[in-house]
Amino acid sequence: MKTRTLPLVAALLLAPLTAMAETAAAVDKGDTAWLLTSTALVILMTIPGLALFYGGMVRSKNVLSVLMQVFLTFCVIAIAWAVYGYSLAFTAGNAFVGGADRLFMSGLTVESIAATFSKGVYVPEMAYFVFQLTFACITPCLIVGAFAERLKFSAVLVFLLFWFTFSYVPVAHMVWFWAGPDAYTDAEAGAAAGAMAGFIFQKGALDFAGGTVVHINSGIAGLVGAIFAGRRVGYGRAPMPPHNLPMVMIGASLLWVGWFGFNVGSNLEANGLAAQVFANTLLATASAAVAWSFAEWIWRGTPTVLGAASGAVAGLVAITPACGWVGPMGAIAIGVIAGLLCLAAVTKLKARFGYDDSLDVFGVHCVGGIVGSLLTAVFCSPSLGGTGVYDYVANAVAPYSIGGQLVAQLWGVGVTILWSGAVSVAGYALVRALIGLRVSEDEEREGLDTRSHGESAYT
Amino acid sequence: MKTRTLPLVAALLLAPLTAMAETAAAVDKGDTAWLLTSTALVILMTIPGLALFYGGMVRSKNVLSVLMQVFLTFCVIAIAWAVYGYSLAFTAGNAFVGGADRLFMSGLTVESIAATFSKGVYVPEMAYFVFQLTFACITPCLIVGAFAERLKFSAVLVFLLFWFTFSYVPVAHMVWFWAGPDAYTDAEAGAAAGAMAGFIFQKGALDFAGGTVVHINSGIAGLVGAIFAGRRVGYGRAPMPPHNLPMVMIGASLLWVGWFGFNVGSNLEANGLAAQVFANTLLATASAAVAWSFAEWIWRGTPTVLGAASGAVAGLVAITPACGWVGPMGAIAIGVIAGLLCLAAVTKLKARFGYDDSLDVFGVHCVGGIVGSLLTAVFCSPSLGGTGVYDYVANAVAPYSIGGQLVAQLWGVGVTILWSGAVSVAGYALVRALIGLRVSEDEEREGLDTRSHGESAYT
Amino acid sequence: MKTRTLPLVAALLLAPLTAMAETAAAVDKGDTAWLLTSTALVILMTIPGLALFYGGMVRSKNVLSVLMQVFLTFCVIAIAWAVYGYSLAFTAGNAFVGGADRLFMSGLTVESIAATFSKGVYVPEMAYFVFQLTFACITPCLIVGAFAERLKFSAVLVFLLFWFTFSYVPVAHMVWFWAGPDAYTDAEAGAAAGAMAGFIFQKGALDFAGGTVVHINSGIAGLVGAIFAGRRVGYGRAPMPPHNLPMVMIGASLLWVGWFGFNVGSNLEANGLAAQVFANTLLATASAAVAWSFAEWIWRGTPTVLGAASGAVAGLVAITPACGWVGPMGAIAIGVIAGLLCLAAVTKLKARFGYDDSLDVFGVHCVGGIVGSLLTAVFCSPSLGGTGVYDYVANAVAPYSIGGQLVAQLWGVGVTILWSGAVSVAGYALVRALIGLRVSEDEEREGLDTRSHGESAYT
Amino acid sequence: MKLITAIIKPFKLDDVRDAIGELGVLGITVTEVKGFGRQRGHTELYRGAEYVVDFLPKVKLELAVSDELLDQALEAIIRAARTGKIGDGKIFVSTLDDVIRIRTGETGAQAL
Amino acid sequence: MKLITAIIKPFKLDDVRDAIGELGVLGITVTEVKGFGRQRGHTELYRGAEYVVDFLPKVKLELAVSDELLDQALEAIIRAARTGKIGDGKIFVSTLDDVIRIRTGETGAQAL
Amino acid sequence: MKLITAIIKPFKLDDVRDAIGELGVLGITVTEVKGFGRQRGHTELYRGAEYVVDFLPKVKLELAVSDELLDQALEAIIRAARTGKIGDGKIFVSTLDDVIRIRTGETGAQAL
Ligand SMILES: Nc1ncnc2c1ncn2[C@@H]1O[C@H](COP(=O)(O)OP(=O)(O)O)[C@@H](O)[C@H]1O
Ligand SMILES: Nc1ncnc2c1ncn2[C@@H]1O[C@H](COP(=O)(O)OP(=O)(O)O)[C@@H](O)[C@H]1O
Ligand SMILES: Nc1ncnc2c1ncn2[C@@H]1O[C@H](COP(=O)(O)OP(=O)(O)O)[C@@H](O)[C@H]1O
Repeated sequence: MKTRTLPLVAALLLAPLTAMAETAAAVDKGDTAWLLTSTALVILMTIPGLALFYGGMVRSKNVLSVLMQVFLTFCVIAIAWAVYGYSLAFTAGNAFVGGADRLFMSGLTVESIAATFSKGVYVPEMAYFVFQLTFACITPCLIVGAFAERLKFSAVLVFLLFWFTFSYVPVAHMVWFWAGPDAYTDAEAGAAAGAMAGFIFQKGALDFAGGTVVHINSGIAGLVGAIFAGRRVGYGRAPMPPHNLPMVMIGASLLWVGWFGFNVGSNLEANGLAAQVFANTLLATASAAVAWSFAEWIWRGTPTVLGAASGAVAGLVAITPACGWVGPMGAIAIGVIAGLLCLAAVTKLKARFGYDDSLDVFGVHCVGGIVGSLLTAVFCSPSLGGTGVYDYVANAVAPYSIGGQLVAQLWGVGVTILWSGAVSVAGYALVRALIGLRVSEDEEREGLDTRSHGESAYT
Repeated sequence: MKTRTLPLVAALLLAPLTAMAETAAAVDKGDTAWLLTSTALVILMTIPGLALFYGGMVRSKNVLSVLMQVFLTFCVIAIAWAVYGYSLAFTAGNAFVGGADRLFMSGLTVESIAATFSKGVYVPEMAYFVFQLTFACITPCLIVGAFAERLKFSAVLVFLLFWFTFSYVPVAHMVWFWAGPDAYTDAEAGAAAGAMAGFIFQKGALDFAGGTVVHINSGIAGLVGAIFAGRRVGYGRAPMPPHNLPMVMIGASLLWVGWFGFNVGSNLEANGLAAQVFANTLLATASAAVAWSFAEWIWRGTPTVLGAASGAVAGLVAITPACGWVGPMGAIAIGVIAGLLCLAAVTKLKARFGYDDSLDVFGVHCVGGIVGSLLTAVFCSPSLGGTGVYDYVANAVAPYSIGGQLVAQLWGVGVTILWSGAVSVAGYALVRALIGLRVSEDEEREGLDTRSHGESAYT
Repeated sequence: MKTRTLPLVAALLLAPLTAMAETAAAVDKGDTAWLLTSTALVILMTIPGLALFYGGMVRSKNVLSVLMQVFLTFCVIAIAWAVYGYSLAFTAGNAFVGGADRLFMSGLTVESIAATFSKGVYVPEMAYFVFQLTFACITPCLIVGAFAERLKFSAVLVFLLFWFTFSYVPVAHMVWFWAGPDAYTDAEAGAAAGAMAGFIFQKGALDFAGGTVVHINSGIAGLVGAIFAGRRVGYGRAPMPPHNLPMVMIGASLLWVGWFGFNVGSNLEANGLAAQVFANTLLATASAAVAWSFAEWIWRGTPTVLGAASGAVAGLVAITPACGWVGPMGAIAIGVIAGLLCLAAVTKLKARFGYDDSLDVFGVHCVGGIVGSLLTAVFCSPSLGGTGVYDYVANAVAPYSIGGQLVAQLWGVGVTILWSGAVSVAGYALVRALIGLRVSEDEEREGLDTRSHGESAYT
Repeated sequence: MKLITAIIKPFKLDDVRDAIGELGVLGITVTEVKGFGRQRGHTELYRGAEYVVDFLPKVKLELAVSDELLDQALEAIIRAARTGKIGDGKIFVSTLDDVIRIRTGETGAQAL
Repeated sequence: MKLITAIIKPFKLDDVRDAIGELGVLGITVTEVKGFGRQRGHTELYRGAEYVVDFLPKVKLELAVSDELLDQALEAIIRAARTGKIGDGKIFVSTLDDVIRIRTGETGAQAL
Repeated sequence: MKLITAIIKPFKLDDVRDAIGELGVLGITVTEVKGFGRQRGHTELYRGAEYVVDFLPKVKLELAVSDELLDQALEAIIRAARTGKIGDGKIFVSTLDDVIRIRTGETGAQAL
């Protein structure tokens, strides 16, 4: 989308995302049904999905601490989203952050409607609000894996709320906020609409369901966290195998199932494209799981369950930004590449630099997110089975250049890395100064469950 | 809704709930899709959700007995619902129980349709039947937690079938049976329609998704059961910690996810209000989980996983009657209040009176249900962000009085407590006389799994 | 459906399943929403559902091997389905196998549409593709249970890919491929359309959601596999109890929940019939669980959790072919009969013949599938509350004969048994010759997890 | 010094611990074990397969005591663990050559 | 009286129990243990991390026998537990000062 | 021959194994146990119910050694297992009448 300037007045007249003027008839109950279903699926993906995926990977003395961190973070961020997150992310403001229109959800009623990606098609804004809430909630939860098994519970909550406010919300605004397709009536209006969109959106970066906003964003915060937190006591000497691999497998499976809500719901409509997003999400994941575990089989002698699960998640991450723009064969290619590269990141990169990213948040989410974001530019190309990019002014698919799109994607990746990295450094430093990051060595040895939460997982 | 008398003939002419005369065109596939999805979600909430939530909380020697009680109760009640439950609850009869029109589901075909809460909008009656079936099934299952770890399996099944027949079915009829919105064509017709509704409905009590029918109803039956059954051997002396807290957490999460079917499905339509019910359900739950675990943190020193999970369930219970009438900020308030009050009930009240409600069915479901039912009257008020109550005759929101509504709610709460209490006393006494309630002390010590079911949970 | 010949040219002119000519307006978003939801549910049913159901039943030293076999088979078959499976199963070819039109999903775009069972009603073909993919994926996974705890991982993957290609794909084509209802404009066109349908479809056999294609098909492959693989070391002497029955119960519950996607999704539309399929699936399952566990109670002294779970699965299997043709009371009858017969198969038949079908794939899926397929003919009868068979030429329900339909059903059952049996024998023999089927006795004793996958499930 | 090894019913653990605690014995080591003896187990049924489970869950206590405390300790254990029903368990007494407290290196009765 | 402590391969448990059952020994106490010895373990791989697991699952049997039964019991255990492969395990024999049956208070050989 | 039974903190297991491995001791048997002693446990809270958990996870090592190796082995264990904090654990030494290797039937010091 090109960006030109337009009198501010006109820009403000465009009803960003919500258009009360439209009649409710523009809302199809089939879309609403799918959006609500998708929202429930994203919740399933977080609790219990992500919680189990992470919980199974830690030692049994820390499983409750991980479950608790994921569960309560989800709850706290949900409230923060209702109070200010949604407003700052999804109402008009500047290119970096939204406005105050929806603070405390004011003005958001059962009648409010939000734009989709098709002209004249709307969904209830309340459904959009709650769907986006689940994205806002899962993203900080992802970070938990990086510093698992050693942080104070209070430090985790405070940091994640800080990071949500200063990194998630603005990045979501930068990548996803736009005026909606109906604003693109002609070239001039399109330019005006473009100018009020988020910064990364304006650069033309594509991110269908959160490769940058969710995965790179949280992956970097994880890496910074792993470094700030330091290694776990005994790391590299004592074995730290997953305490319950079936739990990891349940978690990975629920992540997969829930991810259909995540990716397909992001289409906002229940149409043919939704089905294609579904197929892409399935095929990329399957390919990545096969790639990771077969690579292990060849190089290490056995295909592991943890590898298959990790590969699946890597594939899910990588297809996330791409899923609405690529064809199924492109999705398979993305899955294979992401599976192999994330495996390399998790084994080689981590060993090389010696940081203790407990559950490989960086290696899977950040690396997978970058791989997916860049490959989006490649396989989006109609020449490679992709959809190309739709020009809402011309009402047709625009001419496509892989190189040009790659530059746009690099903007998205780069800005997200820098922004989240900076916010994370500030956040961890602050929390370390205020509360302290780590529990005592004694507590770490005994396990966080009994000491931080006063409970034992299994009796 | 006001209640006036009307010649019985006219009342019978009104097609209660189902209106064959309407054309099938009034059925939107989006609504049907959402209703089917919701139904599947409520099942997920029961099996495995509730089964795991309860199963994880008992000792490992009794986990199978709890799973089995939930699973088979679900199955038995499903059949009873098809044979007579649905007919007695959801066809026209008197103010306390329905009629025989749908015994063995007779006359219920793929063409039958059922009213929603919007005029002229219908859903397939078969979908309504099966959605309501899941409510009928989960409610008796909830009671299982109160007398867990000590009852004979046969006693459990027989009591719950008895209680379903004489408490669930009539209370559902009293609270939810009405003629549907299309019957309210003018004041007179509205009065006639009102007169054929259930007793509590006629009192004007609001219960969107089952605060009275499901939670108070089962909570009282649980309390009576805990008292009738007596305490578990060793109660108060031997530790009885949950044997598997991750299982509790999975259960609580699936309860939450499934509850979106429960509450949002109760809207019967996939529209903006459905989305608001969704948001309310999410926000109240998150707030209650935060409230409960932070209160523990402050008062007891550590925030526990069991506390967060319990808080979430308390929030879910409390928002259930309110979810379609309150705004999101009201939902947050309800969640916080319910979280704190249920915590108090579970710790103080139980200790005070010394009954052994094994898994706190009374403390969470009955107390949470009462809190939610009464707060519905408060936050339903348009002045507090609620929707008010719609007047189908005037086709507009009616003037609202918190005090007036509170009286109506008290009718709902009071009648349910008395009715379910009485039926429960009768039921337990009967079963005790016929079969005996408790297993032998030896069996209780060894565990119900090996002795009542001939199996061990883990090997 | 009667079958007459028609010039081949005309047959090819009929657009099989997909009809580009139709306008997109024929696609209802409510149907699409439900189809996507159903697809996600079938995935949930497989991973983690089936994986847990099976994983919980094996000994703890082999749980990962079972999870891995299910997970990776799912992934591999998904890719095979995209590459060639869908094309060979669901495009026009001959009566036994489809054509090459959709190899690598060529020509399958977001615009492509597929027929439903109602004239003029279409769904996005991409949604149909991915829904059918999940059927293709779960079916080979079912077989895993028959030879669990003893096969080489490579042997499992290679055999299942072989079997998928030569048994699943052609049987799916034979049973389900047809020209869609719009082809049946008049008697002659109907005959032409009939002639291009799959072989078993032409015989008039009814299989709503996969009694033959999925369950008999995989059940036979399981039996042959159990015989080829031979018994586990220590079978019959050493106890081999399920290592984690709560896991089995979670699995069974998720199978049940997911099965609503399987059966109801097969209706392709979110209408009243979908709701009836839902009710049937629920009631048959509940009845079968009650029947199995009460039979155990009477004959063995205790109702078991494994029995209730097994009964539920038996009921699900048996209602699968019938669910769209029978009434709810017929569904209950089918459930009871299937529960009892599968129990007999699993206890008596297996003991009698001494094969080691580890997790009773034959006893539950094949026997349940046969029972369901034959009873479909009985309870489909309008005189027994069934729907009868719709005649798309007459646009009315055709006269119904139980005997005639029974013959058709026997064709379906018989051909599937023979076909899958033959392919299985060939496949196992081939794999045994190429790779060898079993792991070493030492590895089997130690457990497949550590040796084949280099991991321990629990630490 | 003597080592007392007692195999008892699991639900008696707390009672026994309290009983010996009163004697001033400060340490016990507890192991979950399975016992096979006169007490009959139960039958488990998994689909067609029936297994007789005759290994029953028991708890094994080990406590090292000085020779003087031996009799009192034995008595206390017997009193607390007895239900009078079959399966109450056994106590084995054996002689320890030495006891060492790792933290301090103390040996003999000092280390108890 | 003697206490026989045998560390054996888990899958041999049933055979050993049957073998000593034939001698009329009525009680055994079984513990799941991990053994470290000449028998090599395996390598486990979790993403990047490789662990050598050389603690192998073993089963520890304890049975108290009268002096007369000792040799027969040892022979029976050896016969039933031997596979001839490394890792078959060890038997330790030690002396018991006393045995007490909790239920009855009987001591010595009576209590076995 | 002597049987050394050491109750140690779980996270010290690898260190102790390495320390005795260096002495050429080739076998150890390890059991997960719960220990009750001077070291205080923690409190657990489940809704209204508060439990004091004073059984702490410990690891029990058993190793049979020849009389000559006894002192060295004890020293090695103490060195590796000591943290100096309460709860480090105890070592018990007792006499073995005999040791048998099941695989070969060897007895006595040969069998170690
Ligand atoms: N000879 C023995 N050696 C080792 N353990 C024994 C012996 N006899 C009994 N036990 C242990 O004591 C437990 C109780 O023994 P049992 O014969 O069932 O009843 P009782 O103690 O009343 O005689 C057994 O389960 C077993 O663990
Ligand atoms: N000296 C020892 N002290 C205690 N346990 C031992 C000793 N040596 C061996 N074991 C136990 O015996 C098991 C088998 O010993 P191992 O050396 O593997 O084979 P083998 O018994 O054939 O010599 C070990 O796993 C360990 O549990
Ligand atoms: N008399 C005893 N008999 C058996 N085990 C003991 C005895 N005393 C201590 N233990 C074991 O040693 C462990 C450590 O003892 P504890 O008193 O906590 O600290 P310390 O070893 O520093 O004195 C205990 O948890 C228990 O398992």
